[in-house]
Amino acid sequence: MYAANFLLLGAVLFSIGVFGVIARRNAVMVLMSIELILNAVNINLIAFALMNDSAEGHVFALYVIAVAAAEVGVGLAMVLMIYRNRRSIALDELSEMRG
Amino acid sequence: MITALLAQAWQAPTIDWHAIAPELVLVAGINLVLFIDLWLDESKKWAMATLSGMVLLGAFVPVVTLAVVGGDVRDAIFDGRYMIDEYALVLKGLFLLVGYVVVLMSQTELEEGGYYQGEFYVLLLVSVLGMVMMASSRDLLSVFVALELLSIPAYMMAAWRKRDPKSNEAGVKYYLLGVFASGVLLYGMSLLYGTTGTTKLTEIGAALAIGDPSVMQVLAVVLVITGFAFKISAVPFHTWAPDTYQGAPTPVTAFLSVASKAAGFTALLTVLYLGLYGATGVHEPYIWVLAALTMTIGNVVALRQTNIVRMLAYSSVSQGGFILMPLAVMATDAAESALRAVVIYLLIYAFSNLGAFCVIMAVARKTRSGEISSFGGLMGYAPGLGVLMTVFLASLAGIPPLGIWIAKLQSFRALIDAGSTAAYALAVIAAVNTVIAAAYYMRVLRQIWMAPAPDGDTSPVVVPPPIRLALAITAGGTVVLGILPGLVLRFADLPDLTGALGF
Amino acid sequence: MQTLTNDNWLLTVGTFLPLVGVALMMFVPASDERAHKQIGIVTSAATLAVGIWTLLRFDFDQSEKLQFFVDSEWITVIHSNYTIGLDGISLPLYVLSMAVTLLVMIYTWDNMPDAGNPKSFIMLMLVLQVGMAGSFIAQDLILFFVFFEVVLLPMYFMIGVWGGEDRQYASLKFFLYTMFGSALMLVAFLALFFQTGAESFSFHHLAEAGALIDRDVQVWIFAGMFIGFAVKVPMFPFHTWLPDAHTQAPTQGSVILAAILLKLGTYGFVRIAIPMLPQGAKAWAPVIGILAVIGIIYGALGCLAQTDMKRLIAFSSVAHMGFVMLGISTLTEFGINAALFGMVAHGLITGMLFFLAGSVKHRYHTLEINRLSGMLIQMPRLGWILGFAAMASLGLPGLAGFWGEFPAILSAYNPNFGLDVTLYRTLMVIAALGTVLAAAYLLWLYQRTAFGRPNPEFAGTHSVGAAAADDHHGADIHDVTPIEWIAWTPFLIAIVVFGVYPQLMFGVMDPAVTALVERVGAGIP
Amino acid sequence: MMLAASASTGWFLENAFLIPLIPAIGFAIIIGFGRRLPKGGSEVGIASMALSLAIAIGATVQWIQRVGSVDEGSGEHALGGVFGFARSVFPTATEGGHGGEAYVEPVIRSWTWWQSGGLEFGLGQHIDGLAVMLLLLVAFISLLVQIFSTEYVAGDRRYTHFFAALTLFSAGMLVMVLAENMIQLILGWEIMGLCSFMLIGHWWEEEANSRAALKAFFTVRVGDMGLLVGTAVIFFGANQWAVENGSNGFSIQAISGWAMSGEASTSVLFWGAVALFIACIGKSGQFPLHTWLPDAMAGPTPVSSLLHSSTMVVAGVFLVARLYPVFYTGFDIGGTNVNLIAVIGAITIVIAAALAFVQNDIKKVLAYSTVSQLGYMMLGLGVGAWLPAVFHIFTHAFFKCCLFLAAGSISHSGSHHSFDMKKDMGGLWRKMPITAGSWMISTAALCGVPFFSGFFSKDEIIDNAHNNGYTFFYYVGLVGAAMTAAYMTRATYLTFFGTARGAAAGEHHDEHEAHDTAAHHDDHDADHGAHGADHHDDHHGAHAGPHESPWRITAPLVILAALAIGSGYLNAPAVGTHYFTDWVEPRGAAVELDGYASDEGHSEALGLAALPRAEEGYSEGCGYTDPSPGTVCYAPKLNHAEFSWGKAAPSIILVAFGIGISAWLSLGVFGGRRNPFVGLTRRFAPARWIHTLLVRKYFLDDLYERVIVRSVAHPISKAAYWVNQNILDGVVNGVGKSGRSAGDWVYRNVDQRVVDGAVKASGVVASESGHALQPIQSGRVNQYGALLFGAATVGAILLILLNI
Repeated sequence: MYAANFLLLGAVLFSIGVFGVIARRNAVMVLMSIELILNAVNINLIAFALMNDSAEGHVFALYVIAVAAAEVGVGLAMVLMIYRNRRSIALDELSEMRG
Repeated sequence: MITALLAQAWQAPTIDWHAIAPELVLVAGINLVLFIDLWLDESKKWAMATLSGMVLLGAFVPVVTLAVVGGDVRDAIFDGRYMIDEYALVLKGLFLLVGYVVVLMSQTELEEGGYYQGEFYVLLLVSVLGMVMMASSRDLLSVFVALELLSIPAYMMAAWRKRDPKSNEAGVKYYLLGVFASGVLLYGMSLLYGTTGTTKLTEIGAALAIGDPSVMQVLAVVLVITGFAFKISAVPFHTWAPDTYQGAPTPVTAFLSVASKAAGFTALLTVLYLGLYGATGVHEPYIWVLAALTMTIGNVVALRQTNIVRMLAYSSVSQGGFILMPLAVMATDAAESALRAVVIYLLIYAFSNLGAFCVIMAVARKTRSGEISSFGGLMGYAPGLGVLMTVFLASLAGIPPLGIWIAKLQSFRALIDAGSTAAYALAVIAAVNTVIAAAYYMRVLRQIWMAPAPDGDTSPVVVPPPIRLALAITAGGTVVLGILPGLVLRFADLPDLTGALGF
Repeated sequence: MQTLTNDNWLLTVGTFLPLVGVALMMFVPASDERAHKQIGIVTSAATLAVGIWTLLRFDFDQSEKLQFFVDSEWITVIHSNYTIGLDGISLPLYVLSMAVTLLVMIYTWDNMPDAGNPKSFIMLMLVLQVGMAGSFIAQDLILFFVFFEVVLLPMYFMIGVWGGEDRQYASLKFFLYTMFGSALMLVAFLALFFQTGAESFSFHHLAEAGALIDRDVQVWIFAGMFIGFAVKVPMFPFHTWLPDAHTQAPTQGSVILAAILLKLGTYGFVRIAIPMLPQGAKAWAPVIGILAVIGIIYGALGCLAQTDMKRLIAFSSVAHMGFVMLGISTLTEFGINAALFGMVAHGLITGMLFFLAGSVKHRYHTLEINRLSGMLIQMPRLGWILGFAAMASLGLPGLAGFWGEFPAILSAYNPNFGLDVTLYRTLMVIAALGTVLAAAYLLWLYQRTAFGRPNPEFAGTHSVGAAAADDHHGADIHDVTPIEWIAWTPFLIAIVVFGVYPQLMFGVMDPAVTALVERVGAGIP
Repeated sequence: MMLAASASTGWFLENAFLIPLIPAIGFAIIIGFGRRLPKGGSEVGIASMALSLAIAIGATVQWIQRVGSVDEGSGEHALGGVFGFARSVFPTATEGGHGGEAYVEPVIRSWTWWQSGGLEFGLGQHIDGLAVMLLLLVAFISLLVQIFSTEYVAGDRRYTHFFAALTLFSAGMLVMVLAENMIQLILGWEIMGLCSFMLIGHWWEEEANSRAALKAFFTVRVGDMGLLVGTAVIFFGANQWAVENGSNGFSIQAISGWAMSGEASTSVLFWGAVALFIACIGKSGQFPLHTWLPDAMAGPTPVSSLLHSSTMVVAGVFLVARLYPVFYTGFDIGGTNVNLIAVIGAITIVIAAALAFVQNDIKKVLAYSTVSQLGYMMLGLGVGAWLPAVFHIFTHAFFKCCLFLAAGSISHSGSHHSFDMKKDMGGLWRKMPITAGSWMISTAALCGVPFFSGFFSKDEIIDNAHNNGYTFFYYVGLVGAAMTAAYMTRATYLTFFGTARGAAAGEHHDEHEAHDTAAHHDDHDADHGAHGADHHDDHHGAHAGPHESPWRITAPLVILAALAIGSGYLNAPAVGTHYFTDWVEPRGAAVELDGYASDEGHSEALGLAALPRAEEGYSEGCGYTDPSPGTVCYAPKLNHAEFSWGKAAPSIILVAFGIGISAWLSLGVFGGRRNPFVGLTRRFAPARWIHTLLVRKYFLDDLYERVIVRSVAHPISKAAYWVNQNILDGVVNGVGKSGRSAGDWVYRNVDQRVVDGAVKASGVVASESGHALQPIQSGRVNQYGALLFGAATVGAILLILLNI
């Protein structure tokens, strides 16, 4: 019962994250949205670990947290780089290559 | 639950050091490179390339010894979640070789571009390490970790030309979409884990094989495949690829279009064959559509490109479609030939595509242009490069007796082996697509053979030695594998992976 | 299947020998054009020598058996072997390909196309030769496919680099058409293999197993092969690449294209599609017959519409290959024999016509029929040869062309295996009409170009007292050169010899064809 | 009961294949080395023809012996002249002797030429009376024509080529004549077609000539379609029967046997015969494909004479005669009184004869006369008068050849290379007595004047038509005979009588200069070559006026003129000779089948081992009843009308009438002695209008011409000519033109637009769809993300729906 609620929470978070990725033009906001998605996954994993009574979910979640940290590190570095080159972090300006 | 865990007596697993030697060599090498880079004078940074190359070749040694020793049951290590079977070894060898060629390609590019060298090679090595691990991963978790390990350095490498806005754009797009796709993948994985109660692929497979899949399972399968489809730039998840390929430094593009794609396919293969085979009704149509779309759209858009790298990017998208094609029938009797077809395709495609990028680099050093028209008159002033490019592109177009024909043949073979109507339909679509593909490859060849040199500049092209070596490896591979495909087809006889499934 | 394995090194050597020349040429600088031409001639002469030795060693009493048979491992995983052999069906074409290559090489000696670079040109021709010879000896579907495709690129470059004004378009068209055909053909090959569950891709395995599969399946598989081969032949409506390719190709390219490459398609029908899929062949035969006859009439009408000599000859190929296909579509020994003969005859005759067109172009710098006239006055020998070739082409008895045409028409009267007699008889009459049209366009061409008085714009060298300076056009106009004689005489002799004594070829082919039709018959319930 | 008759044979008969082979080799020698020979190759041509003639004579002699030996062996006196008339349907047919005559086995030899489907097809000889007769005829005429040509085309630029082509032409005809099978027959047939192309277009510098050559070849080729189809039809019809009897369906002997066997399907025979007859129409210039023949006069005169006498145009007649069993049973000639062959023949006779009236070109008169005479031959074959028709080939060859050569002689020495009777001839008989004499003898023969050869052959045809019940055609034949007499008289008058005009009077027309200037503005070589034959002025002085030709021209004329009389007596019932019938006619007697199939294999001489035997009960007759089992017929048994002067009278009278009326008209119209405008007989001159009133008498003549000729003859023949030139020729030209424009249209609209267009369009579609898809690649990350997730969502929803 509880687990189902957690799953719902995960789904909502995931949706919010997806919406953020699609809708936001600000690179940092997009990064944050992705974090939301990853956390939704984490919630799912933990919830399932509870439901299934296995440790794998926990381990998985830990890995996800670690990886997410690394990803955000890289991501922020990139955002900084863009900012340095363009003085802007609006993503829709990043469309030099197309077609 | 945790108490239960603790209650288990801690028992140190017996580790087969030989089996994981390639990874260990790589890890050691990465550290070595990192360490030496700190102490190396700027003027001697070229040595980093050599060193990295040696690390990759060093890691190749245990792959070979493992293959030679063979026979041993090595799937026991890590509880069957990390296996060293022939399938893994073949792909490990592929990744290491591709890594080596990319190192050769990068050397001059980095030196002349004045980019950071030491760091680049470290990242490259790390990414290769991720791929090498991917080949052995048999668990959702290890697949995920390997995937991130190979991806994150790649994001950075794509943006390596720091001051070039195109490179920035390439890196950011790749990064954002990559991470987003990872999120989707992970969400799917979490659902998969939740509905089957395990992350071990074989167990997932066993669980899925029982009865019809639930809604959540369907969703999980779709999301997981979507995540990998991004990695292999299948349409409609390919959008990042052209932009990134065009913006990234050429060696990185080559790396992404070959190694990264191959790694994505490796993951997809493993997951499909071990985990999702039971959900035939879900992944077969999905992959069928993806394959058809990928090859068709990749091709028709490639027809319109004027930039050669971008054209090759789309070409690589469409090649992805061909590689994907046999997987649409993997749940039938043709499972084995489908698996073989994908592996063969990945192997041979690596040679031809890398070779094409090598030529592009060599020519671009002179012309300073990425336009197809800059290849005009190449046969006149650099016949060697012209012939090589002809060989690579003809191979990509699937013309015997050059490399990829046998791969394409295998793909068709798998489809027709399956024999269903859907399979035949896909085969016909693919047949038509080979023609469209030929059209744009021929466009480049036309420039090379038939057009005059732009601005009448017919000074010879200087090809630096590392690229010469890279060209020799790729051209040799393309031609030899085309004429004697038996050399690699043997590797694709993969009883370990499929044997586990009872195919 | 019975095979003879004596001298089995011969075919491999004969097929791959040109590659030795290619390898040699790689080490000779491109500037030494003479050396390249020499290597080219020597290599192809050596190849032909092997071919002639093959001819001598061939056991003509057992021409229905595969001789010089080799069956060694190649791609074991996919059950494809290096299986090669030669029987009466392939022998003439195999040797013809070698002979034509040599003569074309000789012709190249002082007729290098304008784009220059004999090194690449000759290397490509040698590679082409490997593909052509290989296609005729392959006895394994995959091996055949590989050789079949090998010819693609060299031809593409020959047309595209050394061709005429519109060469890039023409070459691409050629390439894509053929590519399209062969892609579907490959699908069909694989389908055949899997549907039959044959032991290997070897022809005889497939022929044994192919007959056993379901009729509907055969029909579908045949459709795939049909497209692949029909494009190559080319049959209406897949022919549109041909006039462009022929017209734009350099003379050498046109000759090889006409003499050998087109034959790969018809050969494929005879060797692969029909024996392996008897019921499919029977189902498709009327379609092939109808398209063939449409091709005959259509090609002839196309010829009548042309103003360019070379294009006219190109269109005539469509018509002539129509006769070949008509013969094949009857599924009779008679028809298939005629088709095989027609393949060789068309190769010789149309090859010769393309040589002539090339030489005319070389001299007049134009092939506009309206501007050419009085060739017989300016170049009597060349004019005579043109007349001879035209007569041969319109199927004059006593010359080779007749034996491809007449028996093909004849065979349509009584098609085999219960094919619709009324339909075929109608086709026969229409095809006979095609012979009249053939006479019309060829004689029209000949009358316009060879008869009459030379166009004043080309009369330069002959007008007494006219300053050479004001008419430089005429300066190039001279009669047949020694090199041309060397290159052409074998063609002319062969046209006469095969025309006068067709048994030379029929005798070789007939037992093989009879055996083939018997096999087909066994496969049709 | 017949005993086995021993048929004698001999070296010449067995090696008759040498007859065409020698000229063929001669051709190769002339082509290869002719230019280097002292006489430019003509000596080779003549020598080869002479050698052929020698062998042909030998073969003839031996054939006659063979016939004799068979007849002796069969206990019959072959020359007894009693013929079996098996059917009493026709009142004039009488039941003949009971013995009949044994079939004379032809001398057949064959060598493997090609094989297909396990059958071997031969190349060989089929020597019977017909073949022997034509071999002799062709070799003889060819030889004479070649001798004539050495003078006539002396100095021609392509002298060597001319002889090469002539020699090959004869070889082609000879190959056809002794063809053992249909393929060989086609071979000879087409070689002739090729050579006619080369010869008619010999002076190809003029476009008219090359067009005529093209037209000839093409028109004949239209007919050849029928030959191909007919051969195919007959082959498959006969093959089974033939194979059972040890041969194949191409063998002429086998086809004959099959056609007479009664096992042949009637429809196969009928359609086969129709198809083959179409070929004959084209080749033998029958209506409606005769238009090429007059145009073919563009060739040098010796060519015309060769083509129109013994070769080329008689090939069609020969084909019908050769495969007579097929036509006989196919058209049921014995059982009806109208059939295609007879109809076409009859139309041709009348049409062509009418056309001959309005020609001013002497060669065209002869050309139309040839067409008309060919019509007679066809008519003869069509009404079952095989022998008279073949005999007409024989006699016609001599007198027609003679006429052409005479015309050539006139143009050569009398009219300064003009063939225009009205402009450049007249009164030549004094200047050229030998030419005139031989011309007139031949004309008499052609007209069918009694005791000249044509009478014996033509009258027999007409007589037999009546005898066999083809009454209508009998009348057509009579009318034709009168017309022939009339137009030939007109031509004779214009040429040899009346006043000398134009060149014949020694004038040198400006028109000729104009005609030749085309040649002059070119370089010397070409000019001399192209018109050398017409212009060797040096040869007979500076227009010394008409004079007799040198011996190389007159000798052939004299010989031919002699034969134009003499040849008829080989088979002149009026004087009781019937050698020709005995020697040439195949006998419609049944033969035991075993005799046909040779155990020795096909390459052996079939006829030599076989002993033909006539069967009991033959009197029922081949062609009337099927041969009894185990026997075979190779020829139908035909009726022969018995000659009587009474029956010949109508035709004699009509001929006389034709000659008379024509002579009278000609004298009046062209030759009025009191006419002061003799020099202006070119009636189109406006001068005539001024002087009309002065010349009352001529006005009357003119009236005659207008009233009779113009209102009767002219409208008809003009109309015919108009039809000919505009409709028939128009059809031929129109077919050519519409073929071209159809080709044009198809090429432009179908090929380039539809077929090619579809391909191009698919390329454009691919490329454009690529273009259309490019906006998806907007470059914006968010949209990419949306696409990624959107696609995954759609996929997920669809798959969930699919799976749940």
